[in-house]
Formats: sequence, structure tokens, C-alpha cells
Amino acid sequence: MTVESTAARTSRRSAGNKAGTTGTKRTTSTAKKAAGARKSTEPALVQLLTPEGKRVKNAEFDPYVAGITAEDLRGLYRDMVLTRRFDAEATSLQRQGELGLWASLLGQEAAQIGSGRALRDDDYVFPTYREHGVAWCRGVDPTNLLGMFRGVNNGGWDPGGNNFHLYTIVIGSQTLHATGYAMGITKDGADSAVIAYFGDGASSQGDVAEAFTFSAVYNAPVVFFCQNNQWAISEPTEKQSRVPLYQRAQGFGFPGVRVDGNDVLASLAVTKWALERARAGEGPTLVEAFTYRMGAHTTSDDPTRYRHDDERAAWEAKDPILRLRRHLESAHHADEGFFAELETESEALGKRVREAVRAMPDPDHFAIFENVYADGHALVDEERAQFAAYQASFADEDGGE
Amino acid sequence: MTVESTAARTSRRSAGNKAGTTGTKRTTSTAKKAAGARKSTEPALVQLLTPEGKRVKNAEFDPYVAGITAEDLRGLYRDMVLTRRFDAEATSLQRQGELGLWASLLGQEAAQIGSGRALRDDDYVFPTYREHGVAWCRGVDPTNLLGMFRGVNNGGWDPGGNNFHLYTIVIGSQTLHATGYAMGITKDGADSAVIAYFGDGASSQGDVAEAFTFSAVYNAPVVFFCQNNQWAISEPTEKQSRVPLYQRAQGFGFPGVRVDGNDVLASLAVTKWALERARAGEGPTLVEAFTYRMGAHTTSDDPTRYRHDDERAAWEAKDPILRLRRHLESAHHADEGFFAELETESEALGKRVREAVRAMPDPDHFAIFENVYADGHALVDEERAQFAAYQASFADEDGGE
Amino acid sequence: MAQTVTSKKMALAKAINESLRRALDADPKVVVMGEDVGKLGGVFRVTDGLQKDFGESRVIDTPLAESGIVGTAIGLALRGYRPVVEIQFDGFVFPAYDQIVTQLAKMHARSLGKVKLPVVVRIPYGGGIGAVEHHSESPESLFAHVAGLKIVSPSNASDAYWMMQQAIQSDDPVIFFEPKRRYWDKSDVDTEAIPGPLHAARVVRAGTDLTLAAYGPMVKLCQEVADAAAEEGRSLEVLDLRSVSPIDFDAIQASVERTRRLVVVHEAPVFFGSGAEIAARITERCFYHLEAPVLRVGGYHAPYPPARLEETYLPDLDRVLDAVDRSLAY
Amino acid sequence: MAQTVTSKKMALAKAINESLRRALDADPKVVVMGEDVGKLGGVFRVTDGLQKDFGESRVIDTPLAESGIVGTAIGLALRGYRPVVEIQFDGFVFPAYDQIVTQLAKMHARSLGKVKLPVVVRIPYGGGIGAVEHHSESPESLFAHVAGLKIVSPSNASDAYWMMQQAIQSDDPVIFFEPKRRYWDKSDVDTEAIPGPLHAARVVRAGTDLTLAAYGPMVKLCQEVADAAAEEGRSLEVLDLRSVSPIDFDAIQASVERTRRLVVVHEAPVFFGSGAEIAARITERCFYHLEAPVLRVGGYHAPYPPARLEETYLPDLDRVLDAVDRSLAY
Ligand SMILES: Cc1ncc(C[n+]2csc(CCOP(=O)(O)OP(=O)(O)O)c2C)c(N)n1
Ligand SMILES: Cc1ncc(C[n+]2csc(CCOP(=O)(O)OP(=O)(O)O)c2C)c(N)n1
Ligand SMILES: [Mg+2]
Ligand SMILES: [Mg+2]
Repeated sequence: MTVESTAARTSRRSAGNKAGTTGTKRTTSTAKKAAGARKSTEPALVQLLTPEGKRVKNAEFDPYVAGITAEDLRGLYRDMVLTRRFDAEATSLQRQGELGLWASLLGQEAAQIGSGRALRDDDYVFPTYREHGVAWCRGVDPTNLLGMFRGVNNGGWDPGGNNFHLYTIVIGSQTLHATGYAMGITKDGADSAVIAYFGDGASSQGDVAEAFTFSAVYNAPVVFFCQNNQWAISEPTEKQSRVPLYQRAQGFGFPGVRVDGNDVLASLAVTKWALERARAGEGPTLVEAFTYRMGAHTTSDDPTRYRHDDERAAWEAKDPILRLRRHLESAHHADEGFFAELETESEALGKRVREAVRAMPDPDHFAIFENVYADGHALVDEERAQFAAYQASFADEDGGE
Repeated sequence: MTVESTAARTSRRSAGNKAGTTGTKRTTSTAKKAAGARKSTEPALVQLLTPEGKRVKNAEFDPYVAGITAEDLRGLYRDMVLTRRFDAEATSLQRQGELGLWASLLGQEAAQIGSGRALRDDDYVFPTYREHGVAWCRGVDPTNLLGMFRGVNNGGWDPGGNNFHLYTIVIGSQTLHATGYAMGITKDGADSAVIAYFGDGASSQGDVAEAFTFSAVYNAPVVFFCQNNQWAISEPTEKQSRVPLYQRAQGFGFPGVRVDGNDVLASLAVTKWALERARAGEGPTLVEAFTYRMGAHTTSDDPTRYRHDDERAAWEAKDPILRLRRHLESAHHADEGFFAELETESEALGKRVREAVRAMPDPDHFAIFENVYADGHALVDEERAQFAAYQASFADEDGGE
Repeated sequence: MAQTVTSKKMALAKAINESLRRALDADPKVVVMGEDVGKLGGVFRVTDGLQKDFGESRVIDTPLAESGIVGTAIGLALRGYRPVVEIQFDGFVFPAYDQIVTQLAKMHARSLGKVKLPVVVRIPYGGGIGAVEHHSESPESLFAHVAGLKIVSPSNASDAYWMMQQAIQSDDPVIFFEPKRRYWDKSDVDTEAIPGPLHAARVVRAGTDLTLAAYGPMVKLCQEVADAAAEEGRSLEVLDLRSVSPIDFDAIQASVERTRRLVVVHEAPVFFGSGAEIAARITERCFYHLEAPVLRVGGYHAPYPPARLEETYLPDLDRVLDAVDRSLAY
Repeated sequence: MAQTVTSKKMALAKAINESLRRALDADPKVVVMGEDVGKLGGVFRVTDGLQKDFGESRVIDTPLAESGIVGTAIGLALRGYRPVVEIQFDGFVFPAYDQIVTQLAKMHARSLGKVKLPVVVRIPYGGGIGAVEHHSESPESLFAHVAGLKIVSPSNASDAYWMMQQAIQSDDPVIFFEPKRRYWDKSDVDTEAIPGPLHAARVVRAGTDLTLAAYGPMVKLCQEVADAAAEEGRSLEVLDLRSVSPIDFDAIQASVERTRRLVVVHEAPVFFGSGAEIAARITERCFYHLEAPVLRVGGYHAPYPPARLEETYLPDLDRVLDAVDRSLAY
């Protein structure tokens, strides 16, 4: 694939962070205050761009996007648009039978691109199964994401290649891997950080609580990024918690913040803040990105059985892409040419993904026996040999006829 | 056994609660304020009796022990003394080889008797393996507790008999059972409550977090009673959390309170408050009883490897029994006769326990095959029959010689 | 006997739905709980319509935490309820494994029989539906080794209906493995029948040359194998074991004493699978009867593969026939 | 050959301690983690002194959460570490079961070999020490069925030392079952020896009449059985399997082809235990050699009993001799 995320095209740095260090001088006390500020019962939602695209001031978090340029903003916009295009293509490939399943990120582009672009190359990402936008930011070839949904592998990209771990389907599990990885960073004396994505539903898993405990006790440099998209398949967030999810962190001894997950700028700023806390040795942070799953849970799901269209309509007005477009237009940060060019690029991406998926070969039968172990296993060898003989028996039969 | 807890001797009601209803009129808002008050970073420790035995005022919690009489206080004292005596006897029985193991509650008498005496008969208790004092309050025959430590059974008392569940060794598991039981109470429309005991170490288990989540979501009438005895075997509480444990609750949407676990009066009051919240439909509460494990983790443990004697010495000054004795004496609530009589009763208890344990028969070999299933299982039947034949073969051999 | 009017043709999933409905109707202590079992009716619609008819207090959407689901079900059972728990897919039962193995399985023995835990854990299991990772596994062996649990798996709608009735009525915890690839297979269900014992195997096809033993999704395959073998003049007996703990060894033994050959088929990996236990015990019981070693057809010692490889991984007609040939060649 | 000076007599627990020490010394990426492994040195003192010498960053007291321990060990492995995790007792591994089965076991395959997880999970297992519930179980079968894991269990100090070295060096996850009742048994350990393959069985006593196969704590018992049988003029071969996944079937087969009889002994319940897999496979491989069915001696299908019954529950000299007699009677 020749498609590249905006980060990849612009020398792999965090968006809005020219020198790659802006904001690291921020004092600990300010950061703590920011966290402390979220204690009221009315959830404080960090928002920098209103749904209408108006930039609003936020004393705590503005500094984290202070260096952002029009080009950066266009880059964020481009990433969101291309991610959505990719996602739509995957959905349609599923309908055409090219994929067995697809988990759409529709509506969550800002949370993912904002947080994804906050990362440094040496940071490490632990996604769920829906972080196609984050993968995009990390430069993971989008085709790679489709292998597991097509059923040709269970992931299969090299996590070390882009510091982007494999998708994890068992919800919550990866938060512990992220914590362990972050503990390793501390042991190495490095200043990189880890981000672990999970959903509102996953927040109920014991593993997530244990990740909170371990990361707090070891002061691990990890950001827990919870995309609260209001639904866990058919269950609304009230089935997981009776208080806003970002408040969960406090009882484990680290700050939690709720950010407007449909606001790419706020998602970027809050994630950068959290990552810098991590780098500065202040330990874990929980970011709850308040967003909405615009589509079905997966292509197998039928949301009409459990939610009303009105809800979706209300969230459509807060669309993350539309909002940034309004801002770009009203601030004259982008001209028609930009949008037109992006449209072309977008279509090209769709086409390339389509072609790549259709050309994706089925795995060899013997792949079943590969990679079960790194150092081999006598039984696997035996079964492989038996299978080979069995397969050969058909060839013999065919040949013998 | 003829030994009886003070509750059993006094027509089974909560201590300090003549009518069995005192305090139920307490308004929700006051209760909430009490909880809200624990938000500061310096842990607020609820204390009603100082280590010197001085009664101190507490606007929030005094009402819960307002009706307490001198007789009640003597009862609490008696329960603590007898529990400690029983515990000491068990420790010495272990040394004599009569028990395989013993987990001493030494130092935690106030937390256990205070909370145990706050319960109504129709409340239900889910203990860990160390709640001998609570068992005492529930009227469980102390000898019953020794069966599992002697190795003749894995519990074996009837939990329904005294609404006191079996000891649970896998740490944290029982908090979910408690939550489910409490959900059942709600379904039944009953106004009883559940109390789940667990330790500071157990607070790290995912199961405990899931219990918090379920109980909050279903607003279950359950009190989570964490005895923070400062140690989980060799690990200090800092290995489990970087903030005080009672704060954990807040992030799940219910209040947490830290009470002086060496103060029986405060433990009683705070537990009553929490139970009444439960009965009033206000859902779960976390009580952290701040106390100290005076002895080894179990008789197998050697605490000299990981902690200093000074620490123990400091806590000795806060001894729960001494403290109440000072109060009883200075307030002239008890005379020498009372203490002398208690001493006699105490020795008699020790003797009876000793004799009962020594008389405890080993289980029949066939007990292995009993109660594996309620409705039977063909394989168990087969193995039992084979075992019987095998056993009989020795008899044959012996007979044949 | 002619079919009675109480008999209806229904899909296996629908049969479970009807059985749950009947249990909810009959006993106010029965509750259904799990992820998405309410409004959605479960991802396979097995609980479709139940919450609507019995309310949120009887049909409970739970937080997404399997240990919590089983752990609170245990608590509800202690309070006198009879919870029927749904685990959404086979691969997601493992967070609940501790509660199942150390609590659910052992409470009756631990209490010397004073506590009964009539909890049913429903697990849609097995492959063949083209799903992603963790959605196609067959973990029954991992439960069968654990004393205190009963494990059953129906192969058809009628058994699904009746075995669910019996599982709910059982005072023991029952792990109820539902063959998800057969959810849509229809067959007759007589809702007025008197069912046989829950743990008894059934001869679904009599034969003389070799016994095929299977349960759940593999019974249908074995019937197809028997058809195919019949065309080649071989008479295979097909046993539907129905129960994995206990296993009806008497029925297998009786069959093998006649046919003298046994092939066990399951989707789960062969290594430490139920075939191993059956082979070991039947060889002991029928040592002088067996003309060939008991052969096993099942999954390989490898994680369940991605969907495009599952046809290769799963036992199919050819692989079972191959085992039949190998057995008969002795 | 005479014993070299590099050989020392030490207890099995001490051998593991020395082996961990050597690994910590040799490779800065090795970390030891678990409950109470630091100052206390573990409840069995297997990690005694390690934190003192290697510091809190290498020898880590963890929060009390087994899923968290294994889950963060996976993360550490992803970062390039080689964690050696202690589960305090057999019965407490189940909260970590999900992480072990769905993550640790499958990550290498899931990543098509790109991710290696060199994690060792140490589990003191088995009974015979008079402990309370959950402290005496033998859950190895519950891991052996799961592809992606390797499972070993040493029976003596020398194997404990060397198998631990090899387990830590392995790029695969290894579940290392330590026979806790043998922790205090002493034997020679040559710390300069060149060990054989990790998964190879070893004939610990040659014999001609029957093969006894065992691993971990039951090897010593089988040697005692062979002694006793020798007095009655019977020559038993004793195989120390050493590995439960993979199982060295070639070695068992070679032995059985000579002795024509096999008894498998383990503490774990017989039903779905390793004896089942061994019986099934060896019967298939040695069908015409076996004079008797493979017999199994192990735990009953019941929860591990309270301490005062464990002698009845556990295989002992008489029970194994009884099986030997039954086998020889064929
Ligand atoms: C342990 C586990 N249980 C159940 C499932 C099935 N499942 C897949 S996604 C999902 C809902 C997750 O909701 P949430 O965490 O909010 O993430 P979202 O899908 O909304 O992004 C469920 C129940 C699973 N994958 N893992
Ligand atoms: C799941 C589990 N892991 C490990 C153990 C071993 N263990 C028994 S008690 C204990 C310490 C528990 O500490 P805490 O919860 O503080 O309770 P305390 O013993 O101090 O009362 C440990 C690690 C266990 N019983 N269960
Ligand atoms: Mg969600
Ligand atoms: Mg403690």
C-alpha cells in the first residue's frame, strides 16, 4: 500500500507539537490541578471546538495545542476523512462478502485521530478491535487490519513495526499488557509512554481494574483511553456504571478526565497532557472520550432492536468531521482545492483497499500448524506430518484414478 | 457447644439498637454528606473511642450508637475478649498439632465485633477466612470454624443456619457472591442487607472491582467491609494502592468511609450507617476498617522476615480490647466482678474448644465421594464402588492370613 | 407411534428460547442473565422476547464482566434463585473460569451438601460459522476435568428443549454447551414428552461394523458419515453422547461390545480432549472386544484458526471416513 | 563417571532458587514477579534472597491479582523482558486463566510469529502437605489441552535447576509445575552439566515387566513402587516424563514395546487427566504390543479433599501396586 497517514507524510511527529517537546515544561502542579478540577458531580467535558466549529478557550488544555498550525489542522481533518472512507469501504466489502465481519469506527474518528496524533513514534499503542483510526495514525497499512475480519489471519501485522499492538478481542485484556509494557519502559529508564484503548463496556472487566491498580502502584507511564461510545453492543453505559466513567480513576489514585470525543482538537490536547504526565513520571491517567457509535456494533448487529434513531440524529449534529470542516472553513485554514483533492485521495484509498482485499489470498492449509510455538512442539510436528500424509492420500487417490 | 455470643444471649439484635430500628429515620442527605465528607486527601478516620478509652463526639456517626447502654458495651467487650481467647486457643492448638493451620484475628477484634454486632439476624455475611469474631457474633459454633483448619472438612457448617457463609479462601471471590445475594434481596423486596468481608490485599482482585460495579449498577444492598490490617502476608498496603482504600468506592459511584478498626464503637456505628443505607435502598457502601494484624498471617508465616517489631508495638498501644476496657472502667460501666467472671468464662471457653477439637473425629474415607454432586454422578458412583472393592481387598487379605 | 399435536418443528435456538420461557413461567426463581440477553435477545436471539415478557428483574442485562456474571449468579443461587447465565461466546468464558472452578463447582462439597447451586451456564460453542478469533472454540474438556460440574451438549432441537428443562431443574451446576452452528437446524420438539435421563447417551442410528461417538455439533456430521459409509456397504452405529460429564460409558461399552470398533469425534483439540478419556476408559472396559484402537478425530493442537482455515481444522466427512477406514483396516 | 566438583546436594526448592539466581545474573531482562516473592522470598522461600541481591525492580512484589500478574508479565515480555511469574499455589492460578489461555498461549500464533512471549509461570502444585483447600491441586490437564503452552514438571533438584534454565531460555510460554511436596527433597545438582532436551522423558529405572510413567511428585512414588515390586520379583521400568506438553510419546512407546504394559500415575483426577491422553495415544501406537489396557492411577472425580483425607485421595504405594497387579493379571 502506498497510502500514508498525515503523520507519516510529515516526518512522524505528534500533531500540534512542532519541536516534539512543546508542553513538556508544564509543571506538575498545573497538571494535578487539571485533574483535581474534574471532581464535581456534573461531568466537566473538555471541549476546544464546539459542534459548530467554534474554537473555545480552555486554560488547562489550550497549551497542549498551542503550537498547532493550519497545516496540522488540515492533517487532522485529512486523517479523519480518510479513516472514515476506509471504514466505509470495509463495511461495504463486508456486505459484498469479502469480509466476514467489520467493526465500524463511524463517529469515533476524532477520539481516535486526536489521541493517535498525540503519540510519539516511540510510544506504544494497545488497541481494541475498533481502533482503525489510531492504526492509521501509526502508519499501519489499512489492508493489514482487514485480514482478521476477512478470516485469513488473527491479526498478523508486526506490532513492533509501528508500535501498534494486535487487535485484542477479549475485552479489557490489553489494558494489562499496556500496563506491563509501561512498567518495562520505566525499568528501561525511557521516557516514552503507552496508550491503552478500551470501551465503556470493557470498563466493567476485572482486568481493567487490575490494570488501574498495577499502573498506579508502579506509577507506570500509561494512558487509559476509554472511548465511551454510549453502547456496548445493546447495553447503554448505565449498565456499566452509575457515575461517569472518568471518575473511576480517582479511587485508584490517578486523575480521570472526560473529553469531547467528537472534538479532535480536545482529544489531541487531553491525550498530550496525559502522555506528558506519563513521560514526566506522574504515572497513569484515564481519559474518557465521550463519543458515539454511529453505526451498528459490528456488521452482524442490528441496533434497531435496542436504540432509537433520534439518538443517532442528535449525535449526527456533533459529527467530528463536520465540526472540523466548519472550523477550517470559517478560519480560512483550507480552501476548496484542499477538500477536492482530499475527495480524490479518499476515492483512491477506497479503490486501493478494495483491490487489495480482493487480491488477499487464502492462507495455506498448513498455516494451521505454523507459529503455534516459537521453538516447536513434538505434537504439532506429528499432527502436521499426519495432515500432510492425509492430504497426500487425496492426491494419490486422484492420481490413481 | 454451650458457648454463646453476647448477641445470642440477648435475643439476637444489633448492639446499641434497642428497638432494632434506631437510626433508620436518618435522612439520605445526611448519609450522603457523611460520605461526601471523606473526599479530602488526608484520610478522615472515624473514631468514637480514643486509644485511651475516651469517648469523642462525631456528629455524623454518634446517632448510630445513640441508644447504646452500658450492658451493650459490656457485651461488645465480652465478645471481643472471648473471641480473642478462642483465637489464642486455636493458635495453641495448631502448635500442639491439633490444627494444620490457623489464621489469627488478633488485633482485629473491634472491626469484627463492631461490624458483626451491627447486623440483624436476617442480614447475610460473606467472610474471608479470618472472620472468627464475626462468626462469633452470628452464633456460629466456634468449633465449626476449626474443621477446615484441622483438615477434617472445607467448612462444613450450614451457611443458612446463621446467615454466615462458608469461609472463602480464594481472595475476593466472595464479594461477588455477596453482591448476587444482595441482588436477590432486592428482587425479593426484602429490607435485609449483606456484608462482604475482604482484606487490603484482596482489594486488588478484579472480582472485587466487578462486585463494586455490579452492586452499583443494581444498587444492591451490600456493605463491603475491608479490614485493612496493613499487610497481605508480607506485602504492605502500598503494594495494593497508592491512595487510601476507602476512596476506591467513589469511582464506582458509592461512598467509602475509613473507620478506626480498633474502635469497636466506631466500627459498630459506621457499619450500622452503611447497613441502613443498604436497607433504605441507597445501595452499596465501602467501609475500610483501619486496623492491624498483630500476629503472623497464619501459623505458617514468619513476619520477622518482613516487618519490624516497632510497628507492632505502636499498634499495641491502640489495642481494641484495652481501649474499651479503659472506657468501661473510667465510665464505671463495669466492675471487677464483671471482668473476673469474664475471665472465668474465657477459660471455660478455651477448655471447651480444646476438648471439642481433640474429640473431633477424622472423616470417613468415603467422605471423599460424598457431596461432590447434589443429584449424583455416574463416575463418582463408579469410583466409589471401585474404592470400596479396593478397600475390601485389604480386609480380605487380612482375613485370609 | 404417531406424532402428537404437542410436537412442533423448530430451530435449535428457538427450542432453547421456548424452554427458557417455560422455565421462567413455571418458576419465579428462575432468572436469565448475561450480556445483551435483554432487549437484543442475545447475539444469537436465544433469549429473544424474554425480557419483554418477564421484565428486567427476571431477564437481566449484566455489566460486561463474566466473572461478575457467574459470581453474582452464585450469590443469587445462595439466595434461592435458579440463574441461567449466558456466556456470549465460548472464548469469553475464561474470565469466569475461576468462579466456575473454585466456587461454583466446589460449593456443594465444601458445605458438605448444605449449599446447592442450581446454576446453568449456557455457552454457545464450536466453529463452522466463519467467525473471528475466540468465537469458535470448544472448551468442554477444560470443564469436564473439574469435579462438581455437569456438562451437557444437545445435538438437536428436541434435546435442546428438554435438556435445558432438566439442567434448570438440576440442583447441580450445569455447563450447557450449545452447538452454535446447529442453532438454525430445525427438528420436531414435543413439549409434552417425558424426557429420558439428562446424562444418557442415545443410539441415533444402529449399526454393526463400528461405533461413532459424538455430541453436540458433531452428531449431525457422524450421521452423514454413516450415510456415506452405508453406500460403501458399511454399517456404522452412531451414538449421541449428549453428556460430557458424566459420560455414559455403559452405553458406549454396550455399543462397542457389539461393533468392536470405536471412533470418537469432537471439534475440540484431540490432545487432552474427551476422546482421550473415552478411549482410555473404553479400552479398559472392552480390552478383549476391541479389534482396533479407539481412534479420535478432532481439532489439532493449535489455536482455532482464522475462518478461512476452519474447514481444514474441523472434522469433516472425509476426515471421519478416513478414521473409519483406518479402524476397519485393523 | 565420578561426580565433578560442580555438583552439589541441594533441595529441590533451593535448586530452583539457584537457577533463578543464575538467570537473573546472566540476563538483565529476566525479572521475577509474584505475591510475596520479595522480602519474604515466597511462601516456600523459592525466591529467598533474590530481591535483596537484585533489587525491587528485578524481583517484584505484585498486587494480589493473578490476572494482573500474568497480564503485566505479557506486557513486559512484549517490551523485551523475560518474566518468571510465581503463582502462590495451584488453586490460585484460575484468576489468571483467561490471560494464560486467550493471550499468553495465543499471541505467537496470532501475530504469525512476530511476537514471542518468553514467560515462565511457576506453580507449586500437588498435595501431600496437609494444607487447606485450594493448596493441593494438580491442574496441569487444564493447561495441556491449550495449544501454545508448554508444560513441564521436574521430579528432582537437578531437573528443577536445569529445566528452569531451559524454561527461561525458551521463547515460548512455559507453565512450570513445581512438586511442592518434594521441595525439601535433596539430590545432586551439577551446575556445569549439559542438560538434555527440556521435553524428553527419562528412564529413571530400567525394567522388563511393566512401565510406570509419571512426572513431578509421583516419580519418587513410582520408584518406591518399583522397589517394592522388585522384592516380589517383578521388574518395573520407571519413566519420568518431565513434560506434559509435549509428552514424549516416543519414549513411552519405546518402553511399552519392551514391557508391553503401562500404568500412568498422577495426582490430578483421572477423568480427563494426562493418563487419558497417554492411554489413548499409546494404545493407538502400541495396539499389538499391549498385553493389558493402559491403567491409570490418580485422583478421584471429587474436589481435592480436606487434609485428613488426602492420603486416601492421593495415589500411594498400595494403589499403584494394585494397578500393577491388575495389569499383570491380564
Ligand atoms: C471478555 C469478553 N466478553 C464478551 C465479548 C463480546 N463482545 C465483543 S464487543 C462487546 C461489547 C464491548 O463494548 P465496549 O467495551 O463499549 O466497546 P465498543 O464495542 O463499544 O467499542 C462484547 C460484549 C468479548 N469480546 N470479550
Ligand atoms: C486468589 C488468591 N491468591 C492468593 C492467595 C494466597 N493468599 C492467601 S491470604 C493472602 C493475603 C491476603 O491479604 P489480605 O487480603 O490483606 O487479607 P489478610 O490475610 O490480611 O486478612 C494471600 C496472598 C489466595 N488465597 N487467593
Ligand atoms: Mg462502547
Ligand atoms: Mg491484610
